[in-house]
Amino acid sequence: MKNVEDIMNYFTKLSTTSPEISVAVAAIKTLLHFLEVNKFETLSEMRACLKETISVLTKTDNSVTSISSGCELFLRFITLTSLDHPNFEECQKILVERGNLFLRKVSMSRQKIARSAHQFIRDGATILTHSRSRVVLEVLKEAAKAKKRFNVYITESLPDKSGHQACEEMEQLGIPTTLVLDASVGYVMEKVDIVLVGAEGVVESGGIVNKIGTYTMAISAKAMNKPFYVVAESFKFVRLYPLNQQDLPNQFKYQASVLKNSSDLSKEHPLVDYTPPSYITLLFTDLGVLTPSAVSDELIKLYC
Amino acid sequence: MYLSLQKKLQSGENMAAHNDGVTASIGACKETDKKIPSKSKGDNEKIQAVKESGGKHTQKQKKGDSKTDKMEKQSSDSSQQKSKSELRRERREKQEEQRAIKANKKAESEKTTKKEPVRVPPTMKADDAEMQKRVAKKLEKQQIPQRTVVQRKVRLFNHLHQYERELSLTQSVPFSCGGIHPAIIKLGVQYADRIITGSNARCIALMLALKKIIEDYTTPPQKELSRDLEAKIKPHISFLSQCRPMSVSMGNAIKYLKWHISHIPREMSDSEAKQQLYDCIENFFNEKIMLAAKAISLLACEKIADGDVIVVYSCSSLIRKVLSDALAQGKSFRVIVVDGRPRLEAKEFLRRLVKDGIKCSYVLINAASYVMQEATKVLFGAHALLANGYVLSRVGSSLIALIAKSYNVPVLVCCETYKFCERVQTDSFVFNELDDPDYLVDIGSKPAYLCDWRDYSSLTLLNLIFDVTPPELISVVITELGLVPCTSVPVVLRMQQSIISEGQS
Amino acid sequence: MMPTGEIERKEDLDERIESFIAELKQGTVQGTYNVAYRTVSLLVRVISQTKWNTAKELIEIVRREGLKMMRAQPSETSVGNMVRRVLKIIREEYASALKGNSEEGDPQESLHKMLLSEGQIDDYSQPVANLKAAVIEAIGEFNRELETSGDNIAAQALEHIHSNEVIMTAGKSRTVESFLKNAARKRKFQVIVVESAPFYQGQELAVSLAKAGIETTVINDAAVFAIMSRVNKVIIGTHTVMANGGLKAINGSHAIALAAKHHSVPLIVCTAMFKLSPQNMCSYDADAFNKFVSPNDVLKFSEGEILSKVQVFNPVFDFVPAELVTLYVSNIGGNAPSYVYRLLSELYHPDDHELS
Amino acid sequence: MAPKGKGNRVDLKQEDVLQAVVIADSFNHRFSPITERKPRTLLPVANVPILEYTLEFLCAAGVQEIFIFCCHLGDQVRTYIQNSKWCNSTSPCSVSVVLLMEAISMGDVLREIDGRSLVKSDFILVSGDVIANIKLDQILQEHKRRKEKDKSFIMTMIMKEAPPGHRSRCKEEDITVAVEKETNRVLHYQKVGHERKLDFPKDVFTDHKAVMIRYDLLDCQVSICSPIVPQMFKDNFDYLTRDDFVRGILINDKEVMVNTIHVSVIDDEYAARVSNLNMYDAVSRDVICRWTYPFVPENCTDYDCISYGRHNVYLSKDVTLARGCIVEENVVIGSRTCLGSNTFISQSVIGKGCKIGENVKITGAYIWDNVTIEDNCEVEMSVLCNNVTVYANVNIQPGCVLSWDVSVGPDVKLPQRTFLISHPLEDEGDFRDSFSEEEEPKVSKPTAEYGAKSKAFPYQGGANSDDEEDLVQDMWSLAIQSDEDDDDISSIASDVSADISPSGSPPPDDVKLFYSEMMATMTRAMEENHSADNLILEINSLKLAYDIGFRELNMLLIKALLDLPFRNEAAEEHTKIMSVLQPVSLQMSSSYQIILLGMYEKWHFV
Repeated sequence: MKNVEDIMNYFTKLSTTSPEISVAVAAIKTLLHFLEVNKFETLSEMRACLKETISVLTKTDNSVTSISSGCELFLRFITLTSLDHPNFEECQKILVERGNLFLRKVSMSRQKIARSAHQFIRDGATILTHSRSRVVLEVLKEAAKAKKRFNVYITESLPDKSGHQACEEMEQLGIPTTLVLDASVGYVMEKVDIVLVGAEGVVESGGIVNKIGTYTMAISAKAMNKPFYVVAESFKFVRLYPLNQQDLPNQFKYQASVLKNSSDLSKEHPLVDYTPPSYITLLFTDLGVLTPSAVSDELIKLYC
Repeated sequence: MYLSLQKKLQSGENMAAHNDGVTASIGACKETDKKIPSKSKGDNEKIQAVKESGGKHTQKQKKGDSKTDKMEKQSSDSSQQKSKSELRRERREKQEEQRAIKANKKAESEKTTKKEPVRVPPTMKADDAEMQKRVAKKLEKQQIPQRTVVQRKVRLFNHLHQYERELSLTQSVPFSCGGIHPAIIKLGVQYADRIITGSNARCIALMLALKKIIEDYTTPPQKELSRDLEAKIKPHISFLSQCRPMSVSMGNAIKYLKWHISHIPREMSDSEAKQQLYDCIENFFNEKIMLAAKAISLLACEKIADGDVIVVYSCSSLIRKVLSDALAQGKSFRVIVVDGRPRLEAKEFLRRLVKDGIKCSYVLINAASYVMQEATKVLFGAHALLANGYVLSRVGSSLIALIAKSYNVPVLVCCETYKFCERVQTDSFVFNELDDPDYLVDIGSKPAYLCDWRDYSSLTLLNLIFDVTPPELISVVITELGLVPCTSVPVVLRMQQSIISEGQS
Repeated sequence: MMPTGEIERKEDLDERIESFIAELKQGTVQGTYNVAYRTVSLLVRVISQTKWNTAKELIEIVRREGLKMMRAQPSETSVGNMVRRVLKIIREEYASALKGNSEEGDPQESLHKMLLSEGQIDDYSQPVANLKAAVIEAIGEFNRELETSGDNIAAQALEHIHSNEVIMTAGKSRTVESFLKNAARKRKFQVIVVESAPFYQGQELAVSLAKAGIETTVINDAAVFAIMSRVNKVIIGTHTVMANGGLKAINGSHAIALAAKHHSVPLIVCTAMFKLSPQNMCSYDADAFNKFVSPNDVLKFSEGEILSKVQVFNPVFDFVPAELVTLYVSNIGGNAPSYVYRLLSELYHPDDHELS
Repeated sequence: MAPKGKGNRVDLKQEDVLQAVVIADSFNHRFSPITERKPRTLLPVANVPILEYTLEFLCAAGVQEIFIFCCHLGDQVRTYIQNSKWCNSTSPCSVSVVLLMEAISMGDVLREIDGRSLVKSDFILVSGDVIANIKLDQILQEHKRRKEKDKSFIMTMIMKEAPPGHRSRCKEEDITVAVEKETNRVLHYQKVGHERKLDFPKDVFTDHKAVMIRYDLLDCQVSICSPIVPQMFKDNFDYLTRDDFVRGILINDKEVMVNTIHVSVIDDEYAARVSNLNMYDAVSRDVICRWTYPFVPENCTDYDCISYGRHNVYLSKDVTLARGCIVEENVVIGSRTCLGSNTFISQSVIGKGCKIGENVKITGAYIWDNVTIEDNCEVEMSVLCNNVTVYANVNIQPGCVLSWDVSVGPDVKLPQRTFLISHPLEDEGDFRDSFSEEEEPKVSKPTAEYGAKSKAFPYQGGANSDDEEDLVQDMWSLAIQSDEDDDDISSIASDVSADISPSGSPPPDDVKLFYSEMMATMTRAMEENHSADNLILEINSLKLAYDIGFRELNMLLIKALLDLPFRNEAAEEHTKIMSVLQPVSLQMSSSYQIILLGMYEKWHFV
């Protein structure tokens, strides 16, 4: 299945059939699948193919940040494990099974995070969160399971109003949740004990790239000395060092479709923003509870 | 303030005075080697104030003077019609600082130079030997005992008086009828031993004592009450400030009284005059303190909501009134009383609050940041509000305000306007009051580590009384005039003064 | 059926542990250093006096006994730290005995590892020859490190204190005391000590500094803000350093730290490595963060009626968030608070962070 | 069994083992009906048996051998101890329980001790319901030192400072003691009870210089006795309680063998006795407010770990709090307890495994284990023993006691101070009525009145109690009105306005005249150095002339003396004044003279 459609189909199938897995994982799965079904003669050839597949994936209208982070990781994975085996068949096989192993680890990461993170939620706490993040939900679920009584403010987070969905999900978990306007972040902040957000990507600076509005939230949290916690699986670590919003690559900020057919981007709404590390108290990852500076440490270990 | 300064600079004959002012202020700045510009500004304001107070009692028929600059000038040259006694005293003081004065000076310039020591109050120039000699002389002349200065001073505060604890101040008070009035002696002792504390209480006590003096006063033949009485009062005041440096409230009260004394017409009979003075003391007491307190507590209660957790620090009669009134209005709230060593005034405060039936918790200031996170408001009284918006208050208030800020809890300061003053101050060093260091030694039942601290030459104990809280830590100042940001203190001051002048004319 | 000698030793051991626990509960053990030291020596006994075959068993035993001690006084974090540290040592020794090479490699989770999917050793069940000796020997080394930590820190004093500085400190930390005295041998500076009621260790410190000829001024806790504007450096000790770089220090430190921040005065914290705790306690209300002793020091019991109406609190510790700390001076040098996590990963094995 | 805990507590080791005797029985029925099922020492304070505190305290104080004497339901105590940590190998001190079923007073116990000759050296005598955190070691040393000094010294009583009106002072334990100031030797010891009048033997004051009469002490029934004490009990059989003993010793004081008792007053530490229900309340509060640190809930109970939260809230790990249930302050909640939603709890202790329904309001209540309270109940300042069931919509008024297994409700309201038991009262009212807490009309109420599903019978104690009212009053510490004078502005003002001169109101005219005259004479006398008696004569004549009463005369004299120095210049004159006037004052009645001199001195050093 060299051709683009199949890949796209497989990918979309994944993300539709199992919505609970994050886009990045889906991407990785796709790539792995791609490896399984295809035959390659040389490593370089395989790389080339993968590269183009990735470019295809990034064309989809999902959050490019996570996809690219996932793929990035996968490539790195290949380079690291590319063992000079006489026949390439073997090598490929090994790759595949290693890959599955990796996926298995990844799939556990969310529970791991939840376990380490929920200790930060006190009984009777008030939490502010932004948009919809599967990990955040996981954490809250864990906390609720631990008989903690807390309530949540969640922003509806335009444009896709993902907050509404998240709000319902939490209500189902029996967590009293209040939906607030994106604009009312400053207003609710003084009632809030901690701010807890997910992330689409964690960048090398230790900052995060996340749904638009996160930055605002971080700033107002800082202004009122409220802890600002980020929950993110480690496969969301991106090799990227944005200096400011403007420095953030466009394919991160806008959907592929928009990029394609809009003439003037300044008229378009960006979908993500960049939150510098100075605003982040801690990141809860499956590698443990990290300070922003620890993140870059991780990435250095990985890529250098 | 700046504006008025400019005016003064233009007003020719005050030039000299002004310059002196600057030099003096710079002299003052030497000891606290910082912020010369801001300080000198402050000092100039002080000059202005002093000149006015000087001006006021020297001129008689000029009604409605006070701080407006035009009046200034008239006031200064009004020193021709001065009673002999006045002049004589001046001359004596003049001789004391002969070298300071050019031979040929006009009366007003003399007057200004005479005021020179007062520009930077001597209480803040304890490290200036000459100045101290002068003060000493003056005290002798007024037959006022002087306190023995502590032998080991805290370096940072050399410019302030640091006294030894004495079992009796009045021991050396001469028993001549000309000496200090017993009421004042008693008061002085009560000040020195901190039997009467809190700027309100001190001020009231002072007023009552002065009343007593006035009662027992009879104008000597061929003298005027308006002059002589004031002269009589002077030594008493300096005695009191020997016992304990005067609070701003007292200063203002005295200023107020003096002004009234000096405006008693010549022809008025003693009894009438006294009656008038009683009345104006009464007024001051009622309007400036009692009514003000009422007004403030009205305003403050509006700010207290149900379910509030209010942190209060140290002891303030005003705050107590506010809280008990709020309770009377059926507000349901909780109070956390924070206390600071060594005097633990708040313990008494706590007792009173509990007696009023308010639900209280009690912690020491170290635990402030523990309790602050459940707090919703911080409330404390002030010793004085300075013209640059800083709040002079019991030491520790600033710390509380700071912690409150870090948990973004609003800080409300309650303060009657008669505690506003023209002085400016940006740190707690320039002007402050040092309490007896030995209070730090006593740590209850535990074995006192510091009991023999005097044996270690390199060990000093510092027991501050006040500190200043920068305006950015304070959300609002509640005065009887309403809620004001502390930056608008000068405005209030100006307004008040104009009111006074209207009131008197 | 154990031989009687076994039983004897067992009982003796249990007794020691029990009494240590009792002392912890009554808070009679003075100073974190002593707590740490005694914990380690007890653990050594545990290792030497109990019966075990494999590292796995040993780890189990140590963990069990350790937990007992930790439960006694949860606020004494250094107990836990020491237990973890000993566990780590055991693991290392085991690994080295197994692999032959001394370093086990960084045990921390990392993306890198996840990718390479190379797990570190996780079964400790193979029997290893003379592990006991090795472990005890290693712990002995560690003990020496403990003993010298104070001096190591003091040795760095001159790097941080220059002449004619005005330095503020609070409470009485042995580390800080020796730090200042060490500096005083070379340089002349002035120390302002906050008395830190209601325990007044500050006064104690002041006296000892004055005896050492350092120009010392004692102030009461309320005067911190007033004085701060004249202070060049704040140097305090601490009770625990949290994983996120925060501090658990003597009551009142938070206020001092805030004041220092407000006047932008650097806040230097002297701490030995054994005070680093992998726990992330990030608020006063976290369980077992703080210790509350009898309110008697704050308000005398003989005060009478008002007691029944008033709540009096007497917390021992204060939480200082990481952002208020400028620098940690530990026995291995100075570190920024943001680097604490790294030190932790070197000190403890990730599996030991949660012992229970 | 040999005393354990060698190695570890060498520091505390005296030349021989330190022993303690715990009297685990109060020999009264303060707590009946509760104590009919369980001895008092095993009743829970903050979910921990009282005895546990006592033992912890002793063990912390370095005691190595503890004897617990118990009679009433003693076997329970024994079983408890056997299953407690005190009996397993690691316990730091050896605890042995001695059953004395026949004992009816503390005296018997001590005789028994003597009989078995259990104690070898000085031992600590504690009653089994003491909760304390005293550091005994320095008191012990003091005791030893004293003993070396005088052989006759036999006992140190430990008392706590607690001024009148203090929460943890209980009425019938009220005492006054007269102690010698510097030695702290007890000269007189008397229970105040309720009589208004106290009498002290004269010799208390005559024989000793500097005697303090203290009413601000709380006898916490902890005392260090020398081994002869038991013997003395044996010698005279009329000693029933320790108080008898003390009194006896003090009376015997004048006889041949002079034994002395000393008191050591603790200030920092805490100590109190759970002697009756109101003390139970007070002590529980103190424990919850951590006065007894380190013996606080989360420290005392090992192995079910309790977390301490703001406002003295102690929650066991596995407590279930429904959403919206408020746990306000000073609350202890035992493990496995569930609280329904919108339930409000404050100032209370709730035991293990309780079920509290919804919209329940519990304030100041002591609820023991496995209690069930259904929805919409209200419990105020009451004690609910184990396994009590309160059905829906029951309102329990202050001062109630629901003994074991009682169940009440639904839909009833228990009036104040109802005492209920689960089984009809069988008659063994031996000496209960003479002690018991409560007075109920002796009519037995039909059980129906306590609700349809109820299993409850009124408990009738004898109607003895002296002033039940205020007992119950402060039993539940209702409305203590603090009455101390506070000087706010007004009062300051007033006292400022008061003049320095001793006479407040202006005296009538001729008095004024007299005064000025006298003043003149005295000044003259001084200037011209008249002899004193001349002066006296003159003043007397003046006195007659203006016919001034003696009192005024003295008053005016004093005033004059005080004014005099104002009127003349040099300071060194007072001595002279004194010298001149001494005789004058002599001529006054002694009391006035004292005042005069006193005032003179005082004023001199103002």
